[in-house]
Amino acid sequence: MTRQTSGSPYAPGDAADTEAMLDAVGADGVEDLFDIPEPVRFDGEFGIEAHSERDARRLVERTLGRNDELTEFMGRGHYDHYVPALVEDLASRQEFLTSYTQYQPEVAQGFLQALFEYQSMLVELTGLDVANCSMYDAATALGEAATLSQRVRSVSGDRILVPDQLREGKRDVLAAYADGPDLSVETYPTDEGTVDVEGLADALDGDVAMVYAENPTVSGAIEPELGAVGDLADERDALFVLGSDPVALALLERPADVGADVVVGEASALGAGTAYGMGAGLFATREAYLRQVPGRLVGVGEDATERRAFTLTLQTREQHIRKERATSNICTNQALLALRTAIHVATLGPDGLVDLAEDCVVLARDLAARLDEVSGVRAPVNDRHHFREFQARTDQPAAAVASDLESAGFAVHVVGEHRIQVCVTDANEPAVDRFVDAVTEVA
Amino acid sequence: MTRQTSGSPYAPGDAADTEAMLDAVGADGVEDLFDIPEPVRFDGEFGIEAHSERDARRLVERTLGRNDELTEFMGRGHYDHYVPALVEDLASRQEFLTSYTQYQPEVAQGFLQALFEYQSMLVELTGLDVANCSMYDAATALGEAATLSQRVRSVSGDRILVPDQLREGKRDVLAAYADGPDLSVETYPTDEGTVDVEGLADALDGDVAMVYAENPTVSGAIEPELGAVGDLADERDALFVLGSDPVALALLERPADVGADVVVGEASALGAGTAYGMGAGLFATREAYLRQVPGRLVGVGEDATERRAFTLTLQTREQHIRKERATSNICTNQALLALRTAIHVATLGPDGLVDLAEDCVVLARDLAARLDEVSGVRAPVNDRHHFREFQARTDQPAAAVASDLESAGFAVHVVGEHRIQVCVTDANEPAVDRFVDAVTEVA
Amino acid sequence: EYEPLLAEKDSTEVEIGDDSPLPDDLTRDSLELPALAEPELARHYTRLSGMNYGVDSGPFPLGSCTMKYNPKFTERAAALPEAAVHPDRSAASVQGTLELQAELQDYLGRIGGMDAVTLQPPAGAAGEFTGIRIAAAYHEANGDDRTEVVIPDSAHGTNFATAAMAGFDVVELPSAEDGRVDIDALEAAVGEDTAALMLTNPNTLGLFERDIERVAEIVHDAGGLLYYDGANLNALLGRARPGDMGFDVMHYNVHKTFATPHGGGGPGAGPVGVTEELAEFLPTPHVREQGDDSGYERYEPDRSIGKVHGFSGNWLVLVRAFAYIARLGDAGLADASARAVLNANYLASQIDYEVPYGPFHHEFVASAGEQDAADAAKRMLDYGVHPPTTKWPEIVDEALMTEPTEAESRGSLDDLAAAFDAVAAEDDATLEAAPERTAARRIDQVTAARDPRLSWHALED
Amino acid sequence: EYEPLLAEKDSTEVEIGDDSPLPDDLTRDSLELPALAEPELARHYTRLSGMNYGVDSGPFPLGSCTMKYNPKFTERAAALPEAAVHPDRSAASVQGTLELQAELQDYLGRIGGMDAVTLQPPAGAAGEFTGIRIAAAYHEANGDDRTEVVIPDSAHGTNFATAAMAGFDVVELPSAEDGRVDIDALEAAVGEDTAALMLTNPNTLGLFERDIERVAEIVHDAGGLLYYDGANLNALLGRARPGDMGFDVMHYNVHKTFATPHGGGGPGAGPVGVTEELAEFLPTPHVREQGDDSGYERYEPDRSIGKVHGFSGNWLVLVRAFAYIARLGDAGLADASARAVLNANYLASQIDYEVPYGPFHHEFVASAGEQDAADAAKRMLDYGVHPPTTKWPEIVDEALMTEPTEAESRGSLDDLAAAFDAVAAEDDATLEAAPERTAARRIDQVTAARDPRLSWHALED
Repeated sequence: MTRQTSGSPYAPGDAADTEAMLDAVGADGVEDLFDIPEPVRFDGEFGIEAHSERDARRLVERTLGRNDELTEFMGRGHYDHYVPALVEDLASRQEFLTSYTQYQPEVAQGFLQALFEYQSMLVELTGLDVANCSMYDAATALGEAATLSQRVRSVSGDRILVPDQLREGKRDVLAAYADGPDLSVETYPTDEGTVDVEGLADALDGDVAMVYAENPTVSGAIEPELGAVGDLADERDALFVLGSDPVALALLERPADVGADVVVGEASALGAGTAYGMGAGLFATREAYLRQVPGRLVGVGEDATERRAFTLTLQTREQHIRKERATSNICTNQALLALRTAIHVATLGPDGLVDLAEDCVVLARDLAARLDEVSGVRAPVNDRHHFREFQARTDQPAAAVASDLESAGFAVHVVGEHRIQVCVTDANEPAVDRFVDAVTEVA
Repeated sequence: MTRQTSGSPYAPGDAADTEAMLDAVGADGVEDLFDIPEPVRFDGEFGIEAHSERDARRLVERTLGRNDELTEFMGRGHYDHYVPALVEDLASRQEFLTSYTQYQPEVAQGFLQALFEYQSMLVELTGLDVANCSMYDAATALGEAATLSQRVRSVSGDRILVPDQLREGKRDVLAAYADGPDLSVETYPTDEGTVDVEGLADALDGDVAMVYAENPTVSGAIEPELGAVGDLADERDALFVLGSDPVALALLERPADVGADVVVGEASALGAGTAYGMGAGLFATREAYLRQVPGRLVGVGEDATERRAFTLTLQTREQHIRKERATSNICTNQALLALRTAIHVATLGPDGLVDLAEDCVVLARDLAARLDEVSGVRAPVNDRHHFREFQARTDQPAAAVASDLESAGFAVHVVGEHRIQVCVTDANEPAVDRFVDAVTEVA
Repeated sequence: EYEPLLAEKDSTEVEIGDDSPLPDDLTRDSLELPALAEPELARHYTRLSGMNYGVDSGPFPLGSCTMKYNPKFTERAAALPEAAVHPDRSAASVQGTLELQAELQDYLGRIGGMDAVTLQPPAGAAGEFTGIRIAAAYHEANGDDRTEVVIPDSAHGTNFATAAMAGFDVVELPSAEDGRVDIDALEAAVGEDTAALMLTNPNTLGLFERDIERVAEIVHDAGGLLYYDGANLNALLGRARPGDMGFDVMHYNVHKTFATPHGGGGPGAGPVGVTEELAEFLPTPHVREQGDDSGYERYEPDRSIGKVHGFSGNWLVLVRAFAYIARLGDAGLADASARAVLNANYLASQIDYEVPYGPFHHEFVASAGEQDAADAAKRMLDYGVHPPTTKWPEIVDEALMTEPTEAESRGSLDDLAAAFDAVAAEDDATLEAAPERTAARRIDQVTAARDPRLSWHALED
Repeated sequence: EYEPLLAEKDSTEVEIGDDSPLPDDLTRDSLELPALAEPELARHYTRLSGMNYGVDSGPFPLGSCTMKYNPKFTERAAALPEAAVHPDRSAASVQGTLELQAELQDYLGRIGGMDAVTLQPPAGAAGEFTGIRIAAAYHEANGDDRTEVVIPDSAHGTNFATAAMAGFDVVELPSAEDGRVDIDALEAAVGEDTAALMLTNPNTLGLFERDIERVAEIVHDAGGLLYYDGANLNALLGRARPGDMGFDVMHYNVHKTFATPHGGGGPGAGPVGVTEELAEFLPTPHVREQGDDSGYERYEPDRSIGKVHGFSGNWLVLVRAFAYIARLGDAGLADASARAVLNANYLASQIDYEVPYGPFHHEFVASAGEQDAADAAKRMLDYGVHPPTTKWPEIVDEALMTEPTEAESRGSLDDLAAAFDAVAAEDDATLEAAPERTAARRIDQVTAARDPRLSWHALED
């Protein structure tokens, strides 16, 4: 029912318009305009059915509706914090949502200023000098950091050191980026979920171009000796790249203070919510490496009336100018998510952001303590302070525990044969009591 | 958890601002500014708990979540048509959503033009000369029509004639509006769900100020002799007020062609969807009654540069100027819903709107035919063409049938001991098969 | 800036054809409307929005209209699919809706000091109509024939129109020298014909009626009821309650007090609170929790005045109001009033125009003095802010009725004061030529009214 | 128009205090950020949005960037809570997501004539990286050491950068006289070192590579693979498919072809399609329907190149693309291309600037002739439209690369043509002074780059 669509509902004009336009062009029919040799003409059909708007929505809704409704206690690099409605409302304005990259800054001052503010927030959070206006995600930001290390380090070294517990998604992406410039990705040991500093020292030599660490780590542990890691990297002239996110950065040691040269991570821990892994890569570094930074940068300039104005800058680093000598092939990034992150940070303010970060510590600590009291569970596994998440040992096989929890309506990570990982934030905190009950039931 | 709010999160400024402002005002504290005598000071507490944004949303969501999820086959004056996403998107822009009545037209041209376009659409749909830019709903529009009939009819008559099947909500509201000017609301008979023309003729005399009919009627029937009703009203110099809605108006007889003096109804049958009865009253009439119209009117004028511009006009009819001699006390109306109706009409276009209206006939006819085949059900009860909805006779008590249908996930109206009413539109059409199965099961 | 009308972009007539599912005599012949594709409509309305000023565009200090910030999250709450049920659903199947209604009734009762609240009136004026009809029903039930409603001259126009619509004669009460109710005049005006006194407190000058207890006594002694116009309630939250002041009936303006959007003119909502004595007159259906833990029910109060809306009013607006109240709680609501009053006092202290009456609360009425207030307002538009309400109340010459609300920052108030002062220093010629920087220049409303053209059809001639 | 920075409105430093749940040595000392209330933020970003041009603001004819209308309903589809699950959820618990992924893979395969499609690449350039890595893995699996990627000089900059990032040497191919691939030059360039040829078809001049079969033959005969840059696929829907032309690998730009919003720079998505022979190299995890009716599963293809995104790419963008494709279906997609091509041809026929090459499809490259194309573009801003892409491709002097898309009406194209022609008639001084009617006047990018100030901290000095 309802009006059937024979053409695109998003192409204006009626038959009379088409006629008049064909006349102007001097063609008999639209098909005449296609200069396609017969052998490669497509005469078939895709076999894709058209739908009314209502039905297209229903199709998506019904299909996705086949997902189980679970309350997620999951993290490991993709985090859920409550996103204030203001973020959605403002970022959805068409002037932001449907705009293109700011190649004509005179009609893009709004987005440019917002991205400049985003960069500024990350500069404050990291303590570093510059931040770009986003990479695809934390993993690709890490990959870009590895190629940066090749460009900025005079050492001939081609070894990249990462923690042995690195999330495999990041490891694989890093490997892809490392492949072109022939870097070798190697691991160093961890202990209780954080860097084994002595193990790292043993692995570090003059061939190392870059050392990567995270705070908090993928297991949720907070690094107790980050300064020592920075010192080690500095001693061997390796680039020290630190992974984190805007919530953790608000509370934990400031990267600049522990010697970080680059900070990467998920900016979209704020502003996006759960999105099946969609995020926005944070990338900040020292001024010294500015001209080697990948991705877009917004800077301040002046317009013809000498008023302050914003513009994309240092574009000679980029692919559309420098082609094969660009710092990266990145073009489209995650600008809209950067905008959302900025609005979320602004909505929280410094007090709210620090409060949220402190909640991440307290919630994880308290939940671990409660799970530790459950018979058959020990938590946290690592003797560390935690941020948002922690690992727990289960007497029963972890896969069975996770599966039973799914039946009870909860999702957790399985990270070892008898180990699960649990993440708690302001988003799932209201379900903590029910979660503890469920774990008690199934463990 | 998360930041606790001690004051209003929507009042900017910190303690330093407050201090400075108090200084400027010359007060020691904010409480000093309240000039309230001690005996009427309120020193208690409301006992209303504050919530974080997240928790306030959850509170509403959880509470409303206690509603049963039923697929509604309901109408009787409140209709559900699929609302294109464009409507929501555009009407939600803050420039529309958060603006005030257009008392400063120079900064309200956008809304004024949209309302002017809304008025124009209703003029086209009704064939009458003028439409206002909304009343609260169909019922209050009917009430206003009754008071209008007193102002524009020279007759001394104080009788208002309405069909005996008039929905009680409308009847009660009409009675409230009729009470002040001492009008007497009386009914005339109906037959097969439409006007019993002879019965109406018998009831009509020189004391009748207004005759009200609907097309389609509350039972979903399409009036076969509307012209005769108009003629009767005209003969007795009674105002002929017709109830309808924008979808029905796109297809059914044009009110101007059957002699209607006023058209009232639910404009929000387009643009709003189901909203627990929230709607927007349609009000259109002849030019002759222009200066007696209740509510706001947008007109075209010129600005100082002689360019076309829009403005609220004929405001001397209104309460803020005319006070107790105003045509109505209405001030706030349903402007945003009028905007939504206009966008919805524009999105459909004339083809789409007529298609939708034709669907309303076909869907009702087909569903009635299918229900008629169900043992224990006869449909439609009335030997009429129907629009969107129809009544069905059930051998079992209607209340029991409706209750069983609720258990099966469907909601219908109970309109008699053995009579239900069923409404079908593009919105619930995908559920028709399941609905027929359910009726077959329970009837 | 100029955007053609939809009909100027395209106007297409379709015939109601032979393939219609209805016989010819039941249908119209044709329908002519614009036929534009979605991208064109998106641009049309986006451009129109660019020619409209909203609360997020800048300050909107319309006295007594109270345009405060509308929290975005309340839009999400109102958009929940669970909110969008049919009003005829069985009570058993919409317990969530009924519970939220009952909770909101309770919230509003606490805030106003009222015993029972109906959510049905779809706007403030409809609330007045409801309240005055309740007063009428009350007197009628007492066998008391009362024909007059007393209203101060400074009251909102709706008060007068409402009383008239409900069939009462209006008795207008002049203000005293200090801008408040003239007690002597009140005593003279009130008598056995008095059905009710309608009062706003603080009044439209922002002044608290200090003699409110005496006012109540006079009206009650005469057998009348006291009606509270809730337009200015945002001044008093947590400081005073109409119920405690002796009011018998009141309406709440949810957009003014509880931050629901005004939508360019509505929808609004005007819940009405009453004392226990008047509860039996409330509109039907009313909602209450059943005594026996069996959920919520709709019922018709014993002596209900019937209905003022075809269904249950503007429910989705009320959902937003509920969400706002739940967000703020006691402390937030009290803070909102405190900041609203502080902002008004601060702004008044920063402008050059004279502010004749005081001490005021959430709003003040400045006088444009020798200037024409309407012209001054037009000029303010050129400074990028929305002007105050003008030329009303009449008790102040060339009134600029100003209410900044709690949602303005000190910086924003300073900007607003700068705009006031810039205009105050300008000459009449400049003001008369204003506005110059808006989408449309000064619009000639007199001519527009003389030859009303109210649809695009009227432009074709 | 001017809006202060957030930090200029307020900058508040909070100490990480003694009440922190962490020991001192694990925390930073303090954090300084703007602390503004929601109403202030709403105004800030609303005002910023007013200084930004989107597709609903007017035409956006950026050649090869393809800014077409973004249907609003796709936003609703992507906002469904069911779309927002964690990527680590068990396959059994997210069957809906996997099914939608599998359906979209299938849709894209049909549209491109490809046998298998990965949704993982988060943007077009990432799609290129994925495709070139697949080519590399394919050759490596064949024991074939190939070090070069051949790219026409008119190709997008990303092609060059991608090949370099993947460790290949770039061989740049000059265009022939007619703006297409120079077959002789191609034969000379291709050899045993050739891993792949990257090609856009129609190319950036909007010209269909008529010799595509010969091109494919040359590359394949040399043992290389043919990579299709999907930037211009919107020109061909339903008329020709990369797979049928002999391409082995391709990426799709979902914002260019399937109307997903560009978001001021992203997120995008760059799904990659491959022939059956290359399917085993696709990134992990890949999604497929299990044979035995037991739903959908994630799996790692046998010789997977690994990953190009930490999780599964920009899923919510892909949901929009799915919704768009399902809305249009075969006929709608074919119509979109037809109207895109007609619009480009019509616009080209209406402007005074010369259009040197043809026949073109969805875009054309006009020449500003004696004018500076960048200056001409700035001047177009003054006529309220967004200018085309400028000064590229270099094969056309002072190029104005123009792509109106199917979403513009004839009226809008006429307006655009009028803007072109107005600018074409103006002198250099006028162009150099442009724009004059925008939020900011001409911005000096050279100076901005010379002394980069990239955060508000840098402004304090």
